[in-house]
Amino acid sequence: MMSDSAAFSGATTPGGFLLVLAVGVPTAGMLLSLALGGRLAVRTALFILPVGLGLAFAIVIGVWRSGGPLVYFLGGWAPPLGLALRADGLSAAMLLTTAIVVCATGLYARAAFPMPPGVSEARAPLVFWVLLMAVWAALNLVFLGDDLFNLYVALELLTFAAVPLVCLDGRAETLAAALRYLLFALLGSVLYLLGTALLYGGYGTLDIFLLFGRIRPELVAFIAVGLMTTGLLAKTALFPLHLWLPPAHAGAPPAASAMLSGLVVKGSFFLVVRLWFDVMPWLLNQAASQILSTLGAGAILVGSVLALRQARLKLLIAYSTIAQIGYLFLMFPLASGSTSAQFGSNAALTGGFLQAISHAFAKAAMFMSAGLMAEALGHDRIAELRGVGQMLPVTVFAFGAAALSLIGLPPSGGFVAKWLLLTAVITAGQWWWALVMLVGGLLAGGYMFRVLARAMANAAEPLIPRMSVPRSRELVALALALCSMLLGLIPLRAFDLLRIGRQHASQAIAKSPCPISAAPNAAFVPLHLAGSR
Amino acid sequence: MTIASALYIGLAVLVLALASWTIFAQDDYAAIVGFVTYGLLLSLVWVSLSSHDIALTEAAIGGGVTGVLLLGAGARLRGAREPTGLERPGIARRVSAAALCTLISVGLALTVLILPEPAPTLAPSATANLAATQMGNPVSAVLLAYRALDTLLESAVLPLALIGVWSLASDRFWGGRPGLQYHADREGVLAFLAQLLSPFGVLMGIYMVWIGADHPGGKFQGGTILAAMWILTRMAGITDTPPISRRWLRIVLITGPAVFLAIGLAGFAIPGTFLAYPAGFAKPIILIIEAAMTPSIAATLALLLAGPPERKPNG
Amino acid sequence: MSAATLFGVCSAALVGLGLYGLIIHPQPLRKILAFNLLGSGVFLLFGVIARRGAASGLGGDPVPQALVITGIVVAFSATALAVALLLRLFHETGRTTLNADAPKNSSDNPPRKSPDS
Amino acid sequence: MRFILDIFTVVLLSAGAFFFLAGTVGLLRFPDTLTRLHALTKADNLGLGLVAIGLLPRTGGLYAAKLIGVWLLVLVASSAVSQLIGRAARRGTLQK
Repeated sequence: MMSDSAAFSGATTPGGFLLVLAVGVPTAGMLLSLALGGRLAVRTALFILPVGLGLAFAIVIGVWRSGGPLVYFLGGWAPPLGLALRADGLSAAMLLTTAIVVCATGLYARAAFPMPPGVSEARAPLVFWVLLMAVWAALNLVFLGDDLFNLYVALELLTFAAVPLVCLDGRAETLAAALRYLLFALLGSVLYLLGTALLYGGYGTLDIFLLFGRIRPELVAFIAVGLMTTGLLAKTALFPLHLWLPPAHAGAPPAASAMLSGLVVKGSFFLVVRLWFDVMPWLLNQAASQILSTLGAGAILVGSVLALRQARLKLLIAYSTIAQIGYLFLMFPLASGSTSAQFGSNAALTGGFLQAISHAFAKAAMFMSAGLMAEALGHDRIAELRGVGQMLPVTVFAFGAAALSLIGLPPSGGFVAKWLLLTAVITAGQWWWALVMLVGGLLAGGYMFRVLARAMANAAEPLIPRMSVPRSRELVALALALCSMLLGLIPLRAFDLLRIGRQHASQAIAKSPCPISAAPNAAFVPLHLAGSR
Repeated sequence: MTIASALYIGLAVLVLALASWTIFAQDDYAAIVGFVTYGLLLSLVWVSLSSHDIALTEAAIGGGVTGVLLLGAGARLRGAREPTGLERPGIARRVSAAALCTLISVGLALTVLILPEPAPTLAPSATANLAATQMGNPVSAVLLAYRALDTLLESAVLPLALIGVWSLASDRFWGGRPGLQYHADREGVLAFLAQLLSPFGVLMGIYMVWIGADHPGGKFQGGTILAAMWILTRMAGITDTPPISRRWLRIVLITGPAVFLAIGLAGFAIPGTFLAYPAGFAKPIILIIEAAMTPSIAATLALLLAGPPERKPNG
Repeated sequence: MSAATLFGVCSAALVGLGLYGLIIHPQPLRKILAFNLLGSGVFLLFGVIARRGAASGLGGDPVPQALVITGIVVAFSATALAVALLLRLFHETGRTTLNADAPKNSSDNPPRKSPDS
Repeated sequence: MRFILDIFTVVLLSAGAFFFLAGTVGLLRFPDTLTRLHALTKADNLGLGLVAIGLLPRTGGLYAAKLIGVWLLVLVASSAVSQLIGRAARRGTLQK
């Protein structure tokens, strides 16, 4: 055991305590909100928001400055006996994304879920604010956890926090959607747990970093990763396990949908990446990775076509989530690359994560603006959106900006993400994925145009909003949409962040036991030199 | 074949038979009863795998409280219409599902049979570090020292699930008492049983928490027994669930995780690490955590069982 | 055949049974039961792995044993949430099934107010 | 002495097992709730009691007290539950 501990790269690093706080602060917020109740619950949550945002920034800066992962051994017990938290570049980026979206959701929801006057406490607001904190704590743990069972607990926390958000309005349809979501999610976690058991039985540790050193390509590992991946895909709603998503995401209140669609599905996606890229990177060279991207391609096509056929705005956005999740899985076979393992892996992984992050901002912005339109119009039927552009110009502009990013038009985060994925496609010589991306982009353009064309059209007579929409809420949606756009303007060099703390894994891809062309692998091809900008 | 292995085989056959009953029985209620029996037999399986801590947990939570929960649900759903022919899966679906599941079972069984020998284990390092935790029960040491974060989060999962259950109340009952009211005869048999049994139960629950540090037992098992006693007295009409808006109730619910988190954070100061206990004080601190968590666990379990508020706050 | 091997095979069978029930039963209540069965199969597998790792005078590896205790409590919470959802759904609609077909395509949905806060 | 105690244990345990078996057969075979209940109480009270007494010589002190305690608690619980089931059966609120 001692040799393992010694091999573990370093012990607790300076700044590691930030990781504990990133999980602990929202957890404390959740408990306090529940205990205080009423107006104090809302105030507690609003107080926690900036603190958590500051912590996320601090972690990003810490990872960037040190150039390596931040690690914390809990209770001073080293894995495999103890648990560790670890933030590499991927975790840091996801933490910051989550913090921004959660804070925006909090600001947006202040008007949607205030404690009503005259009563000390009402159901929906209390539940919303407590669960907002819980979703945040669970996601942070998903991004920071380094132990597969600890991550199981995080996944369950995430499920328990997400499901009640779906049926917050208590209508029969949303209750059915929530129950279906819960059953899918539970099946997913139990399959994940089954794989975890096999890995422990085979290798005697659940720590990701230690497993990476011990795991070998053999039956136990294959069955375990197969079960775990299937379980996680059910939670991520990758085609064909996507049936639960549209009614759940479309039925939830807009503030909740923004989190569910933008963030929650990314939690289980993140764990798939951890498994395939960090625990057994050699798997990426196998045919198995083609299965994942085939499912991804199926999701892009099916999701987009179904989105085109929706009559209601929120359902359209939900189906578009299914399509956009598909892009995330295209990166798996590309990451191994056929000519230059290093570069292929970097471009694909960076592209995939940029897609995840820009989708988080864009989708949250989209659900928020759709919510505002529905509030003002009293419905969200796409056919009757005419005139909403005059009534709520800022909202429609936010929706349009987010749509640009989803379609992948420049200048936007979505564009850079898809461009990086295309680069990886070409490097890897797997041109057929480029075709899928092209068709997906056209379809996305089609369904977004359907909405925008109607929304921008002038109504015969100016519409009168049913409810006044406060400008502050419109601005929150706009800010998120702009975040998604701005990602496209950041110099690519900044995305080197995503590679911090991953050198061990990319070397393993190159030294994979499976035959890949043995290109002399230049130890380091900086992304910003390889890219054309 | 030794007597022991004959017993094990008999036990395995019984467990599988009851599991099949649970899945294939026509009547929902019969399936649930099958499941409860299955849970009790499963705790015997845990004993034969020398996992006494789990045997207690399985009997208390897996079979016991889950059983009560499902029986209650079955009773309230009774009289619902049966699924129509369209909703029942067709023969093709059944066959393909059966084929898939058989495949998975066989693959899993094969994997279990070829697991490496000798098995990798953390038992040596768990015992080697036991002295530092001042505990005698290695399972408790894992739960409260080595993997304390798991337990801390799990204690946060419980109130979270409870909020989820409460969120299903209808708005007008928010703040009210969970569950239906039991109008029981105070002179009746149930009241007699509740009055006679609950002191023993409370004693046993506390005892189980107390010995948990050194012997099989602990806060989850003990907390479940306490919860069961509360449920019993509630069914007898002696006690009632408190309105969920009560501040004291909320505080009881979060005390466990909050104390655990606070002690964890205090670890930053002494001895300098989150969730580490100062040398020499590990045992008293762990006992404080257990003592704080037990009422929270008991209350949360009992309220999870009671369901969302169904009565007006003042009713 | 040792107890660990025997119950290892048993746990594989339980997983298969639970999965089958979860797939084919149309009623959520039966799905919840099947989920619990599936979960207990997984926990049993952990127990078997713990038993195989018996060393240093312990009857089993305490780490997987502790994981199972955590897992059982989490599974109970999940069951409680699912049951509460099911009962509320039944209360609202009188239905005890989820229609198994794909989610209603909105194009044939009657227009209605969107669920907004 | 040891031998006599062993015989004592074996005899009482066998008798206990017999009552459990008889009770179970009765539970499965008897026609209605009340007669089934009758069969069940044999297993619960008599069977368990015999097993507990049979095991007494093998333990001592606190453990013996615990064994007796288990039996007494089961007696109390099963008699109360039987009452409840019987009452429900008379009111006809049970299935079948």
